[in-house]
This record gives sequence, C-alpha cells and structure tokens, in this order.
Amino acid sequence: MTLELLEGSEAIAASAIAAGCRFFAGYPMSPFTGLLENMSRQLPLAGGVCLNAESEIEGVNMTLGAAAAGARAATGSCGQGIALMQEAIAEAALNETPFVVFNMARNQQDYFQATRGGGWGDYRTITLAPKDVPEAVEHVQLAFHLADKHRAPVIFYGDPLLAQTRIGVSVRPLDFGPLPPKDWALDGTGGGTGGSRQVWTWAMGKATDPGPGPDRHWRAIAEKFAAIDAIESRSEQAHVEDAETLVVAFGSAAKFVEYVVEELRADGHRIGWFRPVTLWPFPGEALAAATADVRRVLVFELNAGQMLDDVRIHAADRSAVRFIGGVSIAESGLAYGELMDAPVIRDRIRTALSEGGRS
Amino acid sequence: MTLELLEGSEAIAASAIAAGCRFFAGYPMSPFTGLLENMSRQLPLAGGVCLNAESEIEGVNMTLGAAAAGARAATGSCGQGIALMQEAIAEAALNETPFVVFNMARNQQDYFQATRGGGWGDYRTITLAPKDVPEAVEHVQLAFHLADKHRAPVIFYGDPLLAQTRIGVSVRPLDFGPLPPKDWALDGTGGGTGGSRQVWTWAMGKATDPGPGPDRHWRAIAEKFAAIDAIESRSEQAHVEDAETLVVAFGSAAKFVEYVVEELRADGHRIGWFRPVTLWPFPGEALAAATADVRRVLVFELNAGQMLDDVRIHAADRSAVRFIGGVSIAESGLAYGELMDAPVIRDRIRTALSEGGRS
Amino acid sequence: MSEQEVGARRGSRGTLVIAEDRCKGCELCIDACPPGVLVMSSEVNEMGYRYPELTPGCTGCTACQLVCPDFVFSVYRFTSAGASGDRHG
Amino acid sequence: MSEQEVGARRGSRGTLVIAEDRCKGCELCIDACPPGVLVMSSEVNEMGYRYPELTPGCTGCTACQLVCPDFVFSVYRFTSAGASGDRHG
Amino acid sequence: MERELVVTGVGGQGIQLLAKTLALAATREGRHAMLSADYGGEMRGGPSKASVVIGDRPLRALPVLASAWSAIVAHHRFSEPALARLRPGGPAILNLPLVDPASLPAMTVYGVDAAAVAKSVEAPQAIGFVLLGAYNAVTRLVDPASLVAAMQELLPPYRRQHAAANARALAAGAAALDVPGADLTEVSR
Amino acid sequence: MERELVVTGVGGQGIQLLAKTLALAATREGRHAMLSADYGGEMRGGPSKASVVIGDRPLRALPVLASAWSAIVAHHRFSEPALARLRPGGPAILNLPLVDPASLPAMTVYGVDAAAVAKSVEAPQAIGFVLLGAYNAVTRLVDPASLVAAMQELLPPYRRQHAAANARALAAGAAALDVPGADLTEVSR
Amino acid sequence: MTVIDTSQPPSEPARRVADFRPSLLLGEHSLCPGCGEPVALRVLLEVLQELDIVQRTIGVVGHGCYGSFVRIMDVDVLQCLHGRAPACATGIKRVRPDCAVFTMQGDGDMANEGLQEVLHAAARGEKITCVLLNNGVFGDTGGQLTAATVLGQRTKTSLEGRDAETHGYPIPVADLVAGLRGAAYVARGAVSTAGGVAQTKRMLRRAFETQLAGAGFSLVEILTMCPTGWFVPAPEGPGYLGDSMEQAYPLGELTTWRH
Amino acid sequence: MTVIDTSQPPSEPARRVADFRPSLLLGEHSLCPGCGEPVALRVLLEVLQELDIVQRTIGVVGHGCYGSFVRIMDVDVLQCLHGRAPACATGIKRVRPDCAVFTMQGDGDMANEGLQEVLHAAARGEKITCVLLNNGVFGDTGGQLTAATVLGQRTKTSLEGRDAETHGYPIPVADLVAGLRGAAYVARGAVSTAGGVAQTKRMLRRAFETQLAGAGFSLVEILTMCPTGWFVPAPEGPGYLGDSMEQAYPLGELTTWRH
Ligand SMILES: Cc1ncc(C[n+]2csc(CCOP(=O)(O)OP(=O)(O)O)c2C)c(N)n1
Ligand SMILES: Cc1ncc(C[n+]2csc(CCOP(=O)(O)OP(=O)(O)O)c2C)c(N)n1
Ligand code: SF4
Ligand code: SF4
Ligand code: SF4
Ligand code: SF4
Ligand code: SF4
Ligand code: SF4
Ligand SMILES: [Mg+2]
Ligand SMILES: [Mg+2]
Repeated sequence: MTLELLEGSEAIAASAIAAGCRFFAGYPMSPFTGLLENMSRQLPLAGGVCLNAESEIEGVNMTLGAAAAGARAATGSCGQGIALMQEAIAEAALNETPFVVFNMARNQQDYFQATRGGGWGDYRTITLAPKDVPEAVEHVQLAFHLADKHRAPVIFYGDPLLAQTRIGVSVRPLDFGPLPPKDWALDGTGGGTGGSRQVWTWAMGKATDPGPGPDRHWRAIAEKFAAIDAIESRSEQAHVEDAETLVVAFGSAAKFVEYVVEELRADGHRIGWFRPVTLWPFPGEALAAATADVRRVLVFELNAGQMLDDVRIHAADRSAVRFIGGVSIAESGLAYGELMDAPVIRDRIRTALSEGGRS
Repeated sequence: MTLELLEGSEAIAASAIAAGCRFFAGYPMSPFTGLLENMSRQLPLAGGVCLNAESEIEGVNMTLGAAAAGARAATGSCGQGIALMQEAIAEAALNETPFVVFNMARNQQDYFQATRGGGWGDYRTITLAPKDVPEAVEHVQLAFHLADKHRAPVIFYGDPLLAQTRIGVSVRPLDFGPLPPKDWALDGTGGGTGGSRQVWTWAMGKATDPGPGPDRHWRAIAEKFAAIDAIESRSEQAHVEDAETLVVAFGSAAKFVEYVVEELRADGHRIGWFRPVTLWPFPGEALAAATADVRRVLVFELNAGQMLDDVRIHAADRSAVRFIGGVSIAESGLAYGELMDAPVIRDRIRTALSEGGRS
Repeated sequence: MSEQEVGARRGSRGTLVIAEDRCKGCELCIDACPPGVLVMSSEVNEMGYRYPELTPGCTGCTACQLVCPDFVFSVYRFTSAGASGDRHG
Repeated sequence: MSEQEVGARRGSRGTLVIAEDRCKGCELCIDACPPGVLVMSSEVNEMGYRYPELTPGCTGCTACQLVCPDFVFSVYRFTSAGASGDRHG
Repeated sequence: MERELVVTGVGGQGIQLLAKTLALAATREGRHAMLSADYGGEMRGGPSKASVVIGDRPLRALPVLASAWSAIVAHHRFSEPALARLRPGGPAILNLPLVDPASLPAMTVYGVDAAAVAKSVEAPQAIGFVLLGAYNAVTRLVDPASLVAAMQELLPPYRRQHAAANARALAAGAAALDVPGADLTEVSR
Repeated sequence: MERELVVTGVGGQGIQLLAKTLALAATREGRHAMLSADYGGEMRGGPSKASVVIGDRPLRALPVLASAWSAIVAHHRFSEPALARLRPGGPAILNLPLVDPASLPAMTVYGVDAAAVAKSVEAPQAIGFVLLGAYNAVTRLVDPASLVAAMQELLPPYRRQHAAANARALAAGAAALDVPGADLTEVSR
Repeated sequence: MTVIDTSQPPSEPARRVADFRPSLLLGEHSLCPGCGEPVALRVLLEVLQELDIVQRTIGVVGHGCYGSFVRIMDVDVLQCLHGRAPACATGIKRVRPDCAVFTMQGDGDMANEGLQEVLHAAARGEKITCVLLNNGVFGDTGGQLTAATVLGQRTKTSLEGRDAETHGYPIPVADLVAGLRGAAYVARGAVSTAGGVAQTKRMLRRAFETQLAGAGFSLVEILTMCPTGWFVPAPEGPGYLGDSMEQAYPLGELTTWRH
Repeated sequence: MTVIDTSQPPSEPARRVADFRPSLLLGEHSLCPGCGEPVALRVLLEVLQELDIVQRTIGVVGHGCYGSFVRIMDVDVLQCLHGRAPACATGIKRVRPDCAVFTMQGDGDMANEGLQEVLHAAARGEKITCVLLNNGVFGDTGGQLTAATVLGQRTKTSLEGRDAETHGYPIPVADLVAGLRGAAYVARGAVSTAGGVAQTKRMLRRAFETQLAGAGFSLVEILTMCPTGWFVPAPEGPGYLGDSMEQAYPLGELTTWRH
C-alpha cells in the first residue's frame, strides 16, 4: 500500500470520487473551500460535474436535484452555510433523497446543528465524525453508502484539522456491501406511462395512484429513522474494563483525548475513553454499557456543551457526568483556539480526577 | 375588563403592537399568514412599519437590521421558513440583537428546531410555548421583554390552533419591569466621534478600541445563555403532590392534556400534569422535582419524540419515562391530525396507566 | 343525421362535446367565443355550477377549448362543409 | 527654504509627504503619476516593502494620492508659484 | 355552564359567518366565547365546519371539542365526524330536505327548509342566518337583537346592503319556530 | 520512532514549501508523514508556522503537537509558542543573524546565515531550502536526493525554472555543515 | 334558443380539432373557477407530447396553487422547495443532459423566494426551461402582495392597493432575465384570450426547442388569472389581466435564439 | 537622481490639497498590496464627511476582504451576514428614516449570495445606497469564481479560465439593477486610475444625494483590483482591470435622478 501525502481536503475529494460521487456543488467558506477547490479540479477528470454554486442554498438544492435524478451527489459548507441548507436537508430527509453534506466545520460548535437539525419536521441526519484524515477517507465512502442504503442525507462532520492536515494516506474504493436499486430516481422514462415517478415530501402520489400523504408518510419516515437509530450507531472505546473515569469526546477532539488518556494510563490512572463515531445515531446503548461501572464520565468537546445532552440521556448514571470542554476559537474565528491541545486537555482531566465522582 | 372576540393571529398582532413592536417583516406561510396580514393592517395605524418581505431570509434580516437600530421588531414564519431563518437567528444571538420570531408552526414537529437551533455556533433561543390564545397574548409581550432584557432573539412557538381560534380576550400593555437602555443601538450618532458603534458577531471592535474577539465574546455569550438557563425557565403543573403518573406536554397539547387529566382525576386516577412554558430554558429542575415521587412520566407531544430528550435528561428517573405522543398531521399537511384530540389522548394515557411503571 | 342535428348544423361549421360535469362556471368560454354561440345554462351541474350550452353558429375555432381552465370542451369541425368553410385552420 | 529644498523645488509645482512606513510596495502610484516623478526606492521599509520616492517635477495633481490603497501620500501645491502654475485645481 | 355548538356544511353555505355572528353576539353581551373554524384549503363545495362555545366564565373547552351539546347541520356531506361527537339530548337544527334526521344521534331535532325560508323573505343567500335564527330561538343562547348587531358589525363595508336581508333571515328563522308545520318541524326519534 | 519538526517564521520565507518538501520526501521513501500548517488569513509578514512528523509506522502524533523533537527557526517573530514546546536536547536550526540562539531551550543548536548562503549559490529566494538542507544534514531524516525529488515534484509548472537554484540551496545548506565557521555554527549554551 | 346536443361527438363527418385535455393528465385539478394556471398546464403538456419528449422529460414544481398539478401530470416530477426549482433543475440537467428539464413556478416562487435562483440559472446558461405562472399574488396562501404585484393592486397585505412608496415597484422577471447573456429564449405570454393561449403554446414550444438544441437557458413567463386573489368575479379575470398586468408586463418575445 | 525630502510638509508656502486618509479612519487595514478596496473605502468616507452626514450615517458591511474595514471606519456599523446587507439596511432605514444608510458588499456578497436582496431592495425603491466592490472573485476565501468573474478569468475553481459553457456568463449587477423602476441612481466606476477614483467619488456623492432627497434606491458598482485573487503582480492590477473587467462592465452612470 503506497501512501500519498494528501491534504485532508484533497484526500476527502479523492475518496468521494472513488465512492462514485459524480456531482458536487459548493460555495467557498473556510475551511470547506479546500474541498470545493479539489472537487472542481478532480471531479471533471472523473467524468463528473462540479458546480460553483452561487450560494449554499442553490448548492444544496442543485445537489438534491442531481441526487433525485439518481446520481451520487454531495455538497458542503460549514457553520452559516450549513444553517442555510437546513431547509433542504430536512426536505431531502422527508422526500428520501440521498446525498452527502460535507460539513467542514470551523470547530465543534455545530453538534446540535448536525444532530438536531434545525430544518423542520421529524427527521434526523446520520452524522459521521472522523477523528483524523485516514478515518475520514473511509467515512466519506461510508457516508455515500449509508445515504443510499437509507435514502437519506448524511452529514460528514469535519473540521479545520481534518481539512488542512497533510498526511500519508491511501485512497481506494471500499465495498460496504450491496445496495437497493435506485428505481425511484427520476430519469424521465415514467412520463406518459401512467406510472410517472414523483419525489415529494408530502407523498400525495398521483391522482391515479394516491400516495400515503403527509400523515402516513411522515410517520413512516419517523419509523425509518427509529430503525436507523437502532442499527447504525457506531462507537469506539478503550480501557473501559477497568476504568474509573471515562472521557467522552468526538471527532478531532477524541483523537486528542485518546492521546492524553494513554499518557495518563502510563502514569497509572484507571481511565478510558469513549468516542461516538456517529453523532447521530448516538451510540447510547454502548455508552450506557461503557459507563456502567465508572465513577466519572468526563465530556470533552470544543463548545458550550452540546453532545453533553446526549451523554446525559444515555450515561448509566447522569450524576456522574462532568463537562470539561468549552468554547475555544482562534482569533481569526476560523479554527480552534487553545483548548484543542493535549497539555490543556491533560490539565482539565487531571483537575476532574482530583474532584471525585459518584461513589 | 371587556373582551374582544379576536382570532389568535389578530390578538397576537394587537399584543405585539401593545408591547411596542414597531417593525415587522414577514412572508406568507400558513398558518403564519394571518399574523402577517393582521400586522400589515394594524401596524401602520400605530405608526409602525410592516414590510412584505420578499422571502423569509430577507424578512429576518430586515428585522435584525431594525432591531440593531433599536426598534422593537419581529418577524415570523413556520417550518421551512424558520429553517431559512436559522442563520440569522444564530447571528442575532451571537451579535446580541433582540427581536421576536413568531413561529406559528404547523404542528409540534419543530421543537428541536426551536430549542437546538440548527443555526450555527453556541447559542440558544428562549422559546415561549403558550397553550391558548389568552396566554399567547401575555407571552407576546413577555417575548419582547425577554428579548430586550437579554439582548437575544426570542421564539414564540404557536400553532394552527393558536393562530386560528377566535376567542374573547383583552389585550392591554403589560409591564414586566424595567429594562437596560439600548445604548448599544445603531443610530448614526457614533460616527466621527472615535467611539462609533458596532454590532458584530465576531466582536473584534475598532482599531482604536479592540473588542473581545470571537474567543472571548463567544465564551461570554455561552455564559450569558447559561445564566438565562438558570433564571428564565418557566413551567406549570398540577396534582403533582399525590400523582403516581405525570403527563408532560407543551403548547396546545398541554391544554388538551390538562383537560384529560382533570377528567381522569375525576375518575379517581392519581395523575398530574407538567407543562414546560419555556421550551428553552427547559424547566429541568422543576421537572426533576415534580417527577421525584412518580411511577410514570408520560410524554405527549405531536412529533416523533423531541421534547422527550429534555424530559429524559431531567426526569428524576429516566427509566420511568414513556412516550405516548406521535406524528399526526392533517391531510392538507397544514394542521394537526387526529392525535390532537381529548378522547384519543385519554385512550393513550389509559393504556399507559395499565402498563405499569417503575416501582 | 337526425332532424334535430340538421337543425343544429344549420349555419355551424363545427360543434362541441361539452363535459359539463367538469365545468366550474367561470364563463371564460362565453366571452372567448368569437361568434358568441355559447350561453350559460340555467341548470347547475353536480358541483353546483352553471355551465355553457352551445347554440347554432359554431365555427369550430377552438377558442373555447383554448381558454377553458377545466378542460370541458372537445371541438369538431365538420368535414362535409367544403374547404371554403374552414377559414380558421 | 534650504538650498536642497530650492533644488527640489525647481520645476515642481507641488510636493508630497510620503508616509513610507505605510507603503506596501504595490507601485500603483508609479504608473499613476502623470509626469512620472515617482520612483521606487531601493531600500525597504519596516514591513519589507520598497516604497516610492519623489524626484523633481511634481505638479501636485494628487493622482498618486487618489490611487494609493495604503494612504501613503499627502499632496501640497506651492502657493508662491503664482496662479499660472496651478492648472490642476 | 358552557354550551357547545358544532356547525357543519359545505363551502358557500355561510357556515363561518353564522358561527362568527353567534360568537360575536355572545362576546358583545359580555360573555366568554370561542370559535374554532375548520375549513380546508378547498374551494366552494369543500367541507366547512365551525364550533362555537359560549359560557359565563373563562372557558374550559378545547379548540377541538371533545363533545358538543348542540348542532346546526347545513349539509349532510362531511358531517359524520362532527355528529359523532354530539351529546344525546341536546338541540340540533337540520337544513331540510338536504339533511336526513335519521343521521343524528338521540338529539332534540328541529328541521327547517332554510332555502325556502330564506327565499320567502327575499334573502336567498342568507341560508346560514335562517339556521342561526332558528337555532337561537330554540336555545336562547343570546338576545336576538345581539345577533342582528353582531351580523351588522361583521359585514364588510361593501356588503352593508345585505344587512336588512340578513336581519329578515334571522327573524324568519326564529319565527319559523312559532308556526309549527312544514317550515319547522320537531322530529322526535 | 516518530520525529517531530516545528518550523516557524514569517510569511514569504518559504516555510510552508520547506515543510511540504520534507514531508513529501519522507512519503516517497515509503514512510509515514504528517504536515500541519498554521498560517492566518494574513498577508506577507504575518506568522507562518508548520510542523512535520515522520515515522516508520502509522503516526500517533496529533496535528497540534504536544511537544517536538526538533526545530527550524527562520524568524524570531511569533516563534515563542512553538519554541516553548521543544523537548530539550533535540536539534534546532536557526536562521542567523535574525534569530537569537538564547531564545531556545536547551537544544543542540546550529546557526546558519541562510540569506548569505542562498545568495552565495545564486538562489537568493531559497532561504527555506538552505535551512532544510542544513536540517536534514544534521538529522539525516531523509535521503538528500529525496529532498531534491520532492522539491521538484512540488514546483508548479510555471516555477520549474527555479528547480536548479533550489537544489543548489539544499546542497549548500547541507554543505554548510561540513565547513565549520560563520555559516554554520554549533552553539552550545 | 336552440341548444345543440353536445353530450356526444357528432355523428356526421367531422374532424376533432381540439381535445378536452392532453392524455398526460391523470385526473381533475381542484383550482378555483376561472384560474389561469390549468390552461398553462394544458399547453405545456401538449408541447411535451408534440415534441415527443414525454419519456425523457423531468419537471420540477415549486409551491403555489399549481403545486397540486404534481398529482395529475403524468411526467416524472420533483416537487421541490419554494423558490428553488431552477437550482434543482440544474442538478438534474447536469447529471441527465439528455433529458428535457423544466420548472413550473409562480410569481411568489420565482420573483420572491427564488429570484436569485432563476437569475443565476439564466446567467449560467443552464439548459433548462423555466415556466413562470405570473398572477401577481401569492394565490395559494390567500392573495398577498408579491414582488410581481402591479401598482394599485389590492391584496391582503396591501389593502389600499400596491403603492410604490410603501411597497415598491413590481419586478418584470422576464425582462430581468432577458438582460443576461446566458438566456437564449425569453418570452412573455398570457392565457387570458384564445389568441394568447395559442401564442403562449408557441412560446413554450420554442423554449423547449432552445433547450433541446443546447442553446442555453429559456424562460416563458405566462400571465395567468387569479380571480380569487384579485377579489374579482371569475368572468372578469381576463379583462382585469388585460387592463392591469398586461400594461405592466407587455407580451412578446424578448430574446430569441435561432438555429 | 535627485530625491526630494518628503518626510515633512514643505516649509515654503504651500496648500495641502490631498491628505493621507480621511479622519474617519481609525487605523491601518491589512489588505494586500495593490488592493482596490481601501481606495473605495477612502472616497466613501470622504463623501460622508463632505456631505456632513457622518453623525447620522449607518453602514452595513458584508463578508469579504472589506469586512475588516468594520474595525477602522469611524461610522456606526452593522456587520451583517454574507449577502444580506440590503435587507438589514432596509430594516435600519425604515426605523431610522433620517439616517443615511449604506451597504458595502463585494461581488461574491452581492452577485452571488445576495443577488436577490439587492434586486428586491432596488425594486422596492428602498432609500439606501448600496456599494458594490466588484473584483470578480471571492477575494477573502482565496480567489474562486463568482457570478461576476469575467469570461476567461482563471480562478481557483476555474483553473482553465471561466468558460461560458461550463460556468456561464458573468452578471452585470448594475445593469440588472438599472432595469428596475425603484432604482433612482445607478452607476459604475473603477478605482484603477486616478481619474476613475475621482469619478467614483462623484458617483458615490450623487448616490447619497439621491438617498437624502428620498428619490429611491441607489447603487454604485466599483471595479476594484484584486491582484492576489487574479494571480497577477500588484502593479499589473489596474491594467488587468482595464483589459478584462472594464470590457465586460462599461463605466458610467446607468440611471440618474435629477432634483
Ligand atoms: C419557504 C416557504 N415559504 C413560504 C411557503 C408558503 N407558500 C406556499 S405556496 C406560496 C406562494 C405561492 O405563490 P405563487 O408562487 O405566486 O403561486 P400561486 O399560488 O400564486 O399560483 C407560499 C408563500 C412555503 N411553502 N415555503
Ligand atoms: C453564508 C456564508 N457563506 C460563505 C461565507 C464565506 N465567505 C466569506 S467572505 C466570502 C466572499 C467574499 O467575496 P466578495 O464578497 O467578492 O469579497 P472580496 O473578498 O472579493 O472583497 C465568502 C464566500 C460566509 N462568510 N458566509
Ligand atoms: S370556461 Fe370551462 S369551466 Fe369556465 S364556464 Fe366555460 S366550460 Fe365552464
Ligand atoms: S369552437 Fe369557437 S365558435 Fe365554436 S363554441 Fe367554441 S369558441 Fe365558439
Ligand atoms: S501606491 Fe501607495 S502603497 Fe502602493 S507603492 Fe505607491 S505608496 Fe506604496
Ligand atoms: S501629486 Fe501628481 S505629480 Fe505629484 S507625485 Fe503625485 S501623481 Fe505625481
Ligand atoms: S387562488 Fe388564484 S391561482 Fe390559486 S387556484 Fe385560485 S384562482 Fe388559481
Ligand atoms: S485578496 Fe484581493 S480583495 Fe482581498 S485584500 Fe487581497 S487584493 Fe484585496
Ligand atoms: Mg402567484
Ligand atoms: Mg470579490
């Protein structure tokens, strides 16, 4: 396996193309811009189309159109740009159009945005949060797979460290197993047959072949998401067996936590870590099991406490949960501040260790 | 006190004007449309401005502008329209511009949208969810008060029943106490003084008078919201003292639940109800106290289970929590389906009562 | 051709089939008909709307069909009238 | 007026104050000067940029000041040159 | 005590205006009233329903009535769900001959050929007001004068000319009660 | 074993290209490399930093280094935070006379007047490559030929003409090690 | 008055020159009496059939009263978000370049919520056909002022009539689009008269021909009656349209592209 | 070569005819060498001062390199969301009709993200002044293609140059706005030459006069150099602007309003 030295954005673009993505529409916004630039360079060479969408709203709706026509398609942005896409992401969840949204976030402050939507209606978005570039390469392809598997938009939650770190990686197509045919996709051939196709959030169907309508359709969608919740959560953990303290973190922060926890174990602390790999579905059962015997559950995230809600819902004993993260932003506003740093994290964990927990 | 027979939308408009709202910008969408129509009729008579915003995004940004210039201002919409406003609502939370967003929702499926934002960054939105038109009249004025008190956007969460029910009410200005001066508001007079004003999410200040910048500013905002969380939650409850079963519901649904619970008590059941009046801050402590001695916590909401998360976080014992709500939509997609009905709710509660709970 | 049909035919170069149950009574066809041969019924259809009726003189010009929002008309042009009658092709 | 000043003054209807530390070396002023009396320095300023220097012949036309993105120039027109010299008012 | 009325019919019968008139009349009398309308986005001929609740204290009733004391049934189409919620014994005004008295639960049923009555007082469009006049004559929920005043208040300026006809319709509906016979028949089942 | 290098300087000194060259050279040798860049949205003269990690197995290091083994200090401005993370004992290449050796922790410090060396081989823009050449001569992290190849690979087509000068700069930086004296001085503190 | 029996086709020799409705219609619509939108739908579907592209056509329909046509048009359709049809159509066209892709939007949809989408698509020269049903109001929400409401028009949110000082001036969408180089065919028709309907159909045909030839973006703005939103009786709709909208929005071809 | 001492004002009688920078500037900007945006800022501030409206002016600034001007302009400012300045300005103006309200936006801000906002504000005849700094790229994000990038221009997302077939045609914002009745003053200037700067300043002045007179909406589009985004050396910026952008976007007044 030869490694290529690729910037995160470059590797993610290559992986998306390897996954069969053939349509991309995006609008520049740091640190998403690099992915857009790479896609605009690489995708045409692979026979795909990359559009300089004139805005995020147009970008996500172009993507929805391309995906409704059956293509593997993606868009992306971060923060404000993703906020602008919420209406369409919800729409896609409710009219069952699969595509991938690359949220190359500026920080971890958009956990709620990803996991609780903010679009409208009862929908959820599968959200993958890789911890580094090699995992990102895999998640990109998994994201397209899950989107098609469940006919739903999937969010890839990255950050500046993922986007801008260059590292030796190898990008090859991955096989996640067979998928249902896209027989629902619009290709024009339904016209005049009496059985023309329809992609419609309200699912009212045709006069000659009525659909379920919003009440039944939206209930079915809610059931679909409940089913996804039951089967698609992913997590990673270490040293849970003997841990008195478990640190929960996601994305890049989890990589830092893992590093620090290994150091602390080397120092003799009975400590472990837990990482939700999917932010939604949140790996609640796994967390409940992992926290069954610990005294402290420390939550580290670079925000004011968002994943914290999910940890509180699922930790075996919510009174054991302590928040050790916080808002931390670079002066530019475009990257992490000083909290995303191993020594700082070590200090925070040490302080928490000295404070006791449930007995 | 003479009562006027007013449609909800009409009463809400009148109350907003009584609260001193002098700028409104909205875009039609059922069931918000009635409020827009009433404002366009009534506001100019009160010397205010009501604009037919060309879209929700323009509407919310016009409102942000008017509010930044010091006016009591409001906008509104529902569902998709609110989704489109998320970027600006987050912006206003982060640059501390107070206004009111009337979310005349089509149903209760937008609890996450209101309470978890979906904008971007660490912000929360105070969300008031009245149960009927008379309370709505009060909440409208409270919303403007809280917005100005905390320099933050406030969401009023209504629904078709609130918007379209006509009822005898009396609308008068209410006094919620003194407010800080709006000395931060842009009026042009700062120009050329060396101390010109600035409303800016990144809060970087002027070259001659640097601001905190995003790191410190956003941390301060997070602290502000934590403080609001601590003091502004509101709830209502009944029969908690002797209740074995507590039903939690918000908005119109809570009114239905209250009605049914009273019936069941008349039948001899030891049952009570709890209503979050503010959806954020969620009245977590009050709920914890109210659920301390109950066997069952039933959550009734007209969605796939959204407030359920908050109940799980705060109920004294989350294993006692049962969901008895669900998605229920009228065929038109514009109003509640058959679940918003006292007999149906009574059945669901009765079934739950027969199923036991924690012991 | 029945006698009545012949009478109706008199002076008509065309005729219609009117799906009167589909009509919503908007009267757009009435004004649109160049020779003015459509008149609104005094009866109402199933939905409660008055609908157009054809009186002699239809030219088969299709104007009524073109403007009708409810797809009420089919238009026929008589072929036996000879080429000269068919000015609106 | 020092001797040097007099020399500099020769043929000049105006002169400049150049805040050379603010200059970013874009050279827009060089091309913009109608009589071509600005030249780039061989030295660099604190930020590491070369900056313009004034040679005789300035007309005080303000072109350099108008185009400079870094607000480097103040422009003066000599008043003692008599009205005739002041054509660009 | 709270009194609930459900009104059911089809678009174009004046259902909404009838209900609004009653609720406004009660409000103007200083009472508490609530009116819930339920009409689809549909045009003429689609379902049109309304419910009115009147009481002397702040109301307990929900905007979707769990049950109702009385009814005005202007058309049989779409009426089933509303009728299913009627409490037995209460008064119901039916629009004859469109509505079949057998369709109702055990109510105290009054039939009125509203179209005929309306026509007879030269107010052919005012079917709804005939039914309301009859209903109020039976139930005496509000002063008949309040109804007339409320009706007038609700007319938009460009419809003021209909006020007199509407008032005649209200009166004729009420009067129909005094004249037993074809126009108003108490049907007991 | 993982070897970390931090490079710190100001915009325009070729910091990013230097770091990229090293990381690519290691990658092309079949090793694992990681490069983190950290430059503001600022223009010329602003801070420019990079860190490179090289190892023989998948890397453990974080993109924000907790500590580093070695350093190249091209400019003293903005260098403080990076220097604070150096582990004592490792090698550090300083750009003389801009950087004061006293500013470093207890490192094995080598100074090189990169501007002079670059000028001397007629590659005045290639200060970064001089420093890299010197660094690699000290640390022997990669084969010098790999550095040349990586440098060439990284040049965009319109800069190909600089390849020879850059190669001279790399060699001159390395060669400076063989000639003790003003150009390259081991400074022990 | 002789009333002719029109319940059956004539028994004497006759040629059917116009049919009830195109075969692509799957059922009845529920729009108001006198509404112009169904007429536009009919001619659009006829054009698809006449060009023989039915089985390679994809429609993208916005939000408005015409939105319910999704249930009755026998064409592959994406019902998209309010205002976003041109963006969705772009995505579809780019991945299915052999399909004919059209949008159906109202003035609220295109001149308000999605003005940006249509202008950007036009500037991009996107090979799609956008159809604007302009009735100068938000019909579906009950008749409020749109960006295309003509001056003086009363709506639910301009009760005294649209006044330029308060509400601004109406936006002539077709004219704006015609000002962009990517637009290869731009025209404005009306369905208020028989001649207008025929002309509108020709415009739609040319718009699709433009798309099929790969010449660029095409737009047909169609003025349609909305008696309900205008608060006028249905029979007065066409006259009202002629007196108000047609004055502000002259009919005709604004940009044409020739093979 | 005689070099004149320019460290001090001349000691002989002289009149200062142009100053470093307007007094409304509070500090240095950090934009690239040769950037045209600071020049536009300077003339804008001079106009505010000359019209004596500094203490009743409110600016609304969008997202782009010019965004950092918020820190150095001594004017009350709302830093708004990308593209939304005209909407925010509308809200401000409607509640403070006596203030002069302007926006400062780039082509990415105005022609891309917020094309709709500016067109709607113009159609509404909103009494605000919008200033477009058009450099044909997203400067701030590193030089990608905008809706105003001229044909042939290389950007980071059009490496082979903007090609109409793939990327469409550039949008002439001022021309579009000039097509709307609510627009009372529309002009396009450039800061690439001294004459252009002076002309641009006059345009800005007229735009504000239009606003103050209550005549309607005003827009000044200003072509500015972005050597960084164009990948050209700073000294070549003005020439490049003249050869490329000015050809696509002719300078001059498009709509004028007279007292
Ligand atoms: C984001 C969003 N905002 C508002 C609405 C509500 N809405 C539905 S249809 C419509 C407008 C329809 O107007 P138009 O496009 O002119 O179509 P018409 O009904 O007049 O044919 C609106 C505003 C919506 N569906 N989505
Ligand atoms: C919603 C949103 N999308 C994207 C961005 C990222 N962004 C910041 S500045 C900018 C564009 C700047 O381009 P322009 O307006 O032309 O200004 P310039 O930098 O060229 O002066 C963009 C896209 C943003 N801030 N917000
Ligand atoms: S145009 Fe059609 S719907 Fe209207 S009256 Fe005539 S036949 Fe009936
Ligand atoms: S076909 Fe022509 S002439 Fe005949 S009824 Fe219709 S409009 Fe009149
Ligand atoms: S224009 Fe200004 S910044 Fe540019 S070189 Fe001249 S003085 Fe320096
Ligand atoms: S003022 Fe005019 S003549 Fe003098 S240096 Fe400047 S541009 Fe040249
Ligand atoms: S409201 Fe207007 S546009 Fe909608 S169906 Fe009725 S007439 Fe047509
Ligand atoms: S990138 Fe362009 S617009 Fe931005 S500061 Fe540099 S030159 Fe100016
Ligand atoms: Mg419309
Ligand atoms: Mg730009």
